[in-house]
Amino acid sequence: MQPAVEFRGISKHFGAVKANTDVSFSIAKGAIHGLVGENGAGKSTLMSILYGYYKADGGEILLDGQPRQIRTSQEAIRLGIGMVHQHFMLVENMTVLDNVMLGTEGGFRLAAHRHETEKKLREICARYRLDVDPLATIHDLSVGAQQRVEILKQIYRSANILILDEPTAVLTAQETESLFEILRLFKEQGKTIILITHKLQEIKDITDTVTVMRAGRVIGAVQTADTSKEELANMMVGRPIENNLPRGAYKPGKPVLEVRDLQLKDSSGVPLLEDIGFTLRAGEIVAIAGVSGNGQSELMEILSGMRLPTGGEADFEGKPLPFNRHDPDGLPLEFRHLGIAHVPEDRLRDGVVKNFSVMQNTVLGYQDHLKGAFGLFDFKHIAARCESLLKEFDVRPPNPDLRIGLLSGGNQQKVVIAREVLARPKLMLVGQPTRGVDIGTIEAIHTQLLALRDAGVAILLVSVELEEVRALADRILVMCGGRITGELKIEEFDTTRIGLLMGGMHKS
Amino acid sequence: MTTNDMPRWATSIVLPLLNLLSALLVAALVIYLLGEDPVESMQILINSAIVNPEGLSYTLFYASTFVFTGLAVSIAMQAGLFNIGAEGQMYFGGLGLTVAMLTLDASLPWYLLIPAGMVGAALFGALWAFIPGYLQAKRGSHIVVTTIMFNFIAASLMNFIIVKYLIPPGEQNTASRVFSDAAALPPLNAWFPALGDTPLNISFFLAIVALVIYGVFVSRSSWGYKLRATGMNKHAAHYAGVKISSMIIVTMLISGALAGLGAVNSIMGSTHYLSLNFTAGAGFVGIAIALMGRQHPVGIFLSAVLFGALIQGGFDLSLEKPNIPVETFIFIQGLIILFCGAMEYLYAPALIKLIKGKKA
Amino acid sequence: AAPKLAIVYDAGGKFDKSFNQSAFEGASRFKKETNINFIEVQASSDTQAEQVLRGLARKKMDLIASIGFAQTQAVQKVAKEFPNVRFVLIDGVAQGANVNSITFKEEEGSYLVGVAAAMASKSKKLGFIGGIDIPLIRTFACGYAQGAKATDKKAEIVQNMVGTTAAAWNDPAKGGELARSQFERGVDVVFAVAGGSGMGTLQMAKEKGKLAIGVDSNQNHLYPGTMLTSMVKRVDNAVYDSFTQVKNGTWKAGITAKGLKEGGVDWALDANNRKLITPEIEKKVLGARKDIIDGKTKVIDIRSGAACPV
Amino acid sequence: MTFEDLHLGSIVVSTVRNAPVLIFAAMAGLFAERSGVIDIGLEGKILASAFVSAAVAFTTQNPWYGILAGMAVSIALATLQGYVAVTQKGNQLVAGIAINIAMSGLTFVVAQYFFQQGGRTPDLGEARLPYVTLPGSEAVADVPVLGWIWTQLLGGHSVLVYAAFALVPLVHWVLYQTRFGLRLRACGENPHAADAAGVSVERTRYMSMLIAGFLCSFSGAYLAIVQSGFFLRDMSAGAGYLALTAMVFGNWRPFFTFLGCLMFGFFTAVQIQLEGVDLPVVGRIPGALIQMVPYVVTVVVLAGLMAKSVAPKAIGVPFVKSR
Ligand SMILES: Nc1ncnc2c1ncn2[C@@H]1O[C@H](COP(=O)(O)OP(=O)(O)OP(=O)(O)O)[C@@H](O)[C@H]1O
Ligand SMILES: Nc1ncnc2c1ncn2[C@@H]1O[C@H](COP(=O)(O)OP(=O)(O)OP(=O)(O)O)[C@@H](O)[C@H]1O
Ligand SMILES: [Mg+2]
Ligand SMILES: [Mg+2]
Repeated sequence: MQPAVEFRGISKHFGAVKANTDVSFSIAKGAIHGLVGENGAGKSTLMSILYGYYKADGGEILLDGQPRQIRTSQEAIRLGIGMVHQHFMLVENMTVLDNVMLGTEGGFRLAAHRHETEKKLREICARYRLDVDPLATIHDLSVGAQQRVEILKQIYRSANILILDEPTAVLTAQETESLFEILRLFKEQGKTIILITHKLQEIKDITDTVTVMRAGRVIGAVQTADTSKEELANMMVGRPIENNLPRGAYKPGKPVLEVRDLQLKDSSGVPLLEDIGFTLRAGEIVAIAGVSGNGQSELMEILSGMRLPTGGEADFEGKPLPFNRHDPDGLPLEFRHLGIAHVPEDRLRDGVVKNFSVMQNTVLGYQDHLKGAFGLFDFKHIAARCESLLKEFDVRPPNPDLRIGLLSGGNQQKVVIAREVLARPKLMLVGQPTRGVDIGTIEAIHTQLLALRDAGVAILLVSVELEEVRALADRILVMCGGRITGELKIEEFDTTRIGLLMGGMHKS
Repeated sequence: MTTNDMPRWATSIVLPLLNLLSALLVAALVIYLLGEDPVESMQILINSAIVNPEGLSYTLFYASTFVFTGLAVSIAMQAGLFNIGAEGQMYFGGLGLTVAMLTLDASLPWYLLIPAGMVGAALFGALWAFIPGYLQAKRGSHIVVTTIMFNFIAASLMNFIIVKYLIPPGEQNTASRVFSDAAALPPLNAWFPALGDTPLNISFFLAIVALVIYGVFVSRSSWGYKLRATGMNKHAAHYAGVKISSMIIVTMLISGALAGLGAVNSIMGSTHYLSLNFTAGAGFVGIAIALMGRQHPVGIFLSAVLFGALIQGGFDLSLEKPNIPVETFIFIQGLIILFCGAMEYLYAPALIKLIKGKKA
Repeated sequence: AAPKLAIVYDAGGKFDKSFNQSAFEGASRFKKETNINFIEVQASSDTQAEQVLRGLARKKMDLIASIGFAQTQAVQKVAKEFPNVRFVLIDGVAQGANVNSITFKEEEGSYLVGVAAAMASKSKKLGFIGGIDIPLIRTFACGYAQGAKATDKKAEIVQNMVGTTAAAWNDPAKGGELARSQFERGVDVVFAVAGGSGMGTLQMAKEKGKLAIGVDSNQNHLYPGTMLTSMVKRVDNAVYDSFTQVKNGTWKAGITAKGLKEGGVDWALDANNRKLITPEIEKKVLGARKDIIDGKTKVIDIRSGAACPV
Repeated sequence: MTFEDLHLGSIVVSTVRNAPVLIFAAMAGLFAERSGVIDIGLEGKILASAFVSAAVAFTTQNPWYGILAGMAVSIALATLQGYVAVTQKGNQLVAGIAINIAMSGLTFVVAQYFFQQGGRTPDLGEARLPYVTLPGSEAVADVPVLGWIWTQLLGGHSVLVYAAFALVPLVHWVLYQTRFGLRLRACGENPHAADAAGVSVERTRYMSMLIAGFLCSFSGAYLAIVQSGFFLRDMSAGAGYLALTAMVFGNWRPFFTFLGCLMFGFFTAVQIQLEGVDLPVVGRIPGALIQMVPYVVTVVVLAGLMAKSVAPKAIGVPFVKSR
């Protein structure tokens, strides 16, 4: 049978970077094909070429055996290719309906088609059990729901070849499972699916075949059934990946953070956090598990000084954190001076300034520590500090003058974590440290966090990945609906129980 | 295609020159259509703006004012604030300076008067920028709109104040009285007689000092770092502990103060009195300079000199060639801003090809 | 040899529909009659005025005519540096043994048109539209009001200014809008002293069938039928005379204030407004004119520090 | 001061008459900015179209030719802005400001070259747009309220006034109810999303700029061949900036922007009426100070009533295919 998609010798470079070098492989019709590789391996670039977003320097693409010129996204769409991008391609202030209609309006007057489109969307939602309200506005939706809108868009357009670039990075286990349900339905309908993910379990779970890329080249293409996670990891990174990282004995020290009765209401009085209380000790990692959007982000923001609670208090090393003020302007700096470091969940929004160089970003938040006479920086010192940081945390490429926006997400994340670790904090707040990060980098980040714990730092970790929670935590708090619904020791780790608590079942 | 593919000399020298040339080419065409010889006209222009020491001196005199207004707009831009109000702030700065002079010029020696004038100008300029800054920081009122409005308001207010309080009785001229000689900034021709009888004065050096301080603080200080972080990513700046609203207010205060200082050269360096609409658009020119100069001190300096040269050279040229009205140079200013500021990479593709072709 | 003459306009430029333009016309008349050329320059700022005056003085001009009060300080300064160059300053007073300052008694001419306006008005509501609220414009307004009130105690003056920046002299739309608004308030004669903006006023009067009064030069020809008259300010004569005096060697420095008596200001009566000026109006205006010239009527000049009496 | 002194009728009519210059320009700006292109060059386009329409109307003695010519020039300038924003990926603010400055100079130079009247065009005389007299005007003219409404408020304006007011719902419709409007808004909010959905960001932005140029030309034409009857240097006198203000004020939405335009027209009219009038409490406000009424009101309203204005997200950012 003709393969649905065939890449032949695709090459693409950006300046000096060779993103794709002579990439050739093919995907059978009706298959779910996995594409894996380290951050920056060239997966997204290749898919962008297929989708007409970038133009390849060389090589050709065959669809159903026909060589095709795909110069624009329009052409790709016409050829039945759909793509769910790594970063959502949604217009935030428009409704789901308008987002779906965009590009497939059906005629000049929207009103003429709005109604029938809405009806069709509702039908699709029902058939695929997608929980989306067509009339909701995007910015009111959770990430999971936004993801569903992206899928909805593709179903509506009845794409035959569907590219999914890291669709699961922001999804919960349940959401991922229902996405996979849909993908299986697609497969039954004879559609071809290309799935990019960093989670090898997912590759095992759903794909038929898998291609591994490294540094722009295809390293191998295998039948999923014939391989194992370990083997794939080995192919990707070029070395075996250690699953059980070494860690010192659990010896919790003095309480570092004591949270009592913390409350947060939004501007319209809806409670976001209620009665949050817990204690965090030196030398332990406490993980907060839960479906995203249940108050974890808000809690982290409060504890890092980015946001003020509407009630309750928290003691840091026995002294209350100064929550009694009008606005949180400048508060994050005060907290940092106390010894609280923060790796923010949304690194591109909060954690880095994309247009600053890597070196400039290593200063973010510590600008006042690093200033000398007249408030001027000692650039020699900063450069040396940055260089050692890049080396120690294996940031690639280790070029301090590169705009950080040009680094891969994983490497950006390493810079942020390195910066915060370097501050020798007493308390480290870490939000979603490995979202969208490849397994090699995950290993590196986890190693760093464990080393920090062993050095006696108290770490509060928020993660939606239970794998990650299991790998790092000493104790686990589960949050649901703005409350803490349960607490477990790591020895008591039990996916089912945690799942119940995440769903709001109280400790009983 | 990116300019990363090009060597530095190409992006920072060749491209701007090509763009400048294109603007001048269009200008030459217009001059030709007006019935004059473009080559000769350009010669006159360059000669009287740059080559002739007296002309150069005028060019630098105008540039000194423009450096301040350009800096005013630039520093606000660094924080992501588009301050269109430099005109009004400079106008108001002129009032501060004048108030200081009218009360002090009889009693203080020059070395105290000049700082007093500068303080007055900076203070009033800052004051006029404070309200838009405050409203942006605390109420979220769009700074572009409020500063435009404040230009209009300043014009009305100054009109009122000058006519009602500052015109000496019996005088026609809509201007304050002339300050005492002690209030005059020392002109540079005292040291360089070749400059001729021109108003170029020590504020040229003050402008250079301001540029250096600006350059150092924006790119090497912790405050400048916070400033730029605020301009590029407010969320990250908040995360970094920047007090965003006070940052906005302080930046606008500095911006206004710089615009106000623009009045020092115009008034204490040349006319020695405050007159209606003395700013003559210098605040708006500051916007063009900030944009063209990329908010970089060297860029600001070069743009300021270029604009000064156009005013001086254009003025001289229109004297010699009555067919070319001074307004032609307003048009040419626009062209230069367009080519050098907005279409800076017009020739990049061709240039890249050329460079690559040579190498191959 | 022919004298070397120069004329320096202020920021308004030589086509400002006001005193610069009038000066240009005077100089042109001189040139036509004598074939003696003159240099023209526009100084856009006070700094440039000084630069230009100095440049011209260095070229050993015989006479430099500076138009507009904005050049006062520049003339004073440069005249001191070049005692051998002669200067004429129009509309301002500068000190110097080589400066002739010529000002105009705008209040007297405005008084006359105020009289005419009050006579011609049916509603007895008179309009005044000025460019910017500055002493010169207030002088016009106050003279106008004095004339009107002297003619009819009940006459009411509605006054508007176009704006506060240089744009106020170039905003005919606003000039027209102000006139329209005044008409809607019952005004039926309007006096426009607003340079280019005044053009909008005169035009609006034409459109609405109301009367308008022009300023500076005789603007009666613009809209015959609705132009009641113009308050002419003979800057052209001042320039023409100065040039002639230099040519004949009779030029003298000093300070001259030109009123009705000296022919500096006047009202305009010509074929274009003949029909609108009834014999009664004409008689009344000529009477007022005579009284002023004879000194029987004193028109207050607010620039001397007096408040406007009406 | 009595109620009579306020001349409310006159203020309302004056508001209606003053608004079109701002409405056309603000609606033009709306198209540009909602598609993601900052249009600070409204002022220059108004000025250029005012000059060209006056010059051509005078030369041909036909106002409609004038309007067409003004349109051509305004569209050309908008296309230049589009070229900078879309093709060159240059700085849109710079382009706009450059156009404003260049046009301020060029219109003078060309006008001076052709007409020798100091950057003014000759009077249009009969070549102006006529005023519309509604049928039956004569009959109702003397009826107290109705007469005023029919002849002054509704009738007696140029066609362009009606066009301006009709434009607002039209713009609203195009923006929110058509395919083009949907794509345009998407390009202004998230061009990457639009692109991924198969919409050509380039084409949409160019189209929007064409429309912006087209609409803006009427602003200039209204100024020159309706309100003034000639062109005078710099006659736009800041109208472009005020239109921009109205748009920001209206949060980039047609009806609120329209309200912003009316607000300026209204307070300008009020200010005219207040000059020289003795007010209760404050007394007579000096002429120079009264000029600032509309601007002070704007600031106060912006500071007091309005929520934060939300510009289209992608505004001013060139669309480059990479993150
Ligand atoms: N627009 C671009 N401009 C310049 N270089 C780029 C661009 N896009 C990608 N690259 C380069 O191409 C390489 C491959 O990037 P690509 O996005 O394909 O990686 P990826 O495999 O999708 O990584 P990830 O797992 O992090 O998503 C990167 O190393 C990067 O340096
Ligand atoms: N404009 C660009 N220029 C150069 N490289 C780029 C550009 N955009 C992306 N890249 C590179 O492409 C690669 C992948 O980019 P991408 O944004 O997909 O990163 P990522 O690791 O997947 O991060 P994320 O966590 O956001 O998913 C990175 O190596 C990044 O540096
Ligand atoms: Mg990717
Ligand atoms: Mg990724």
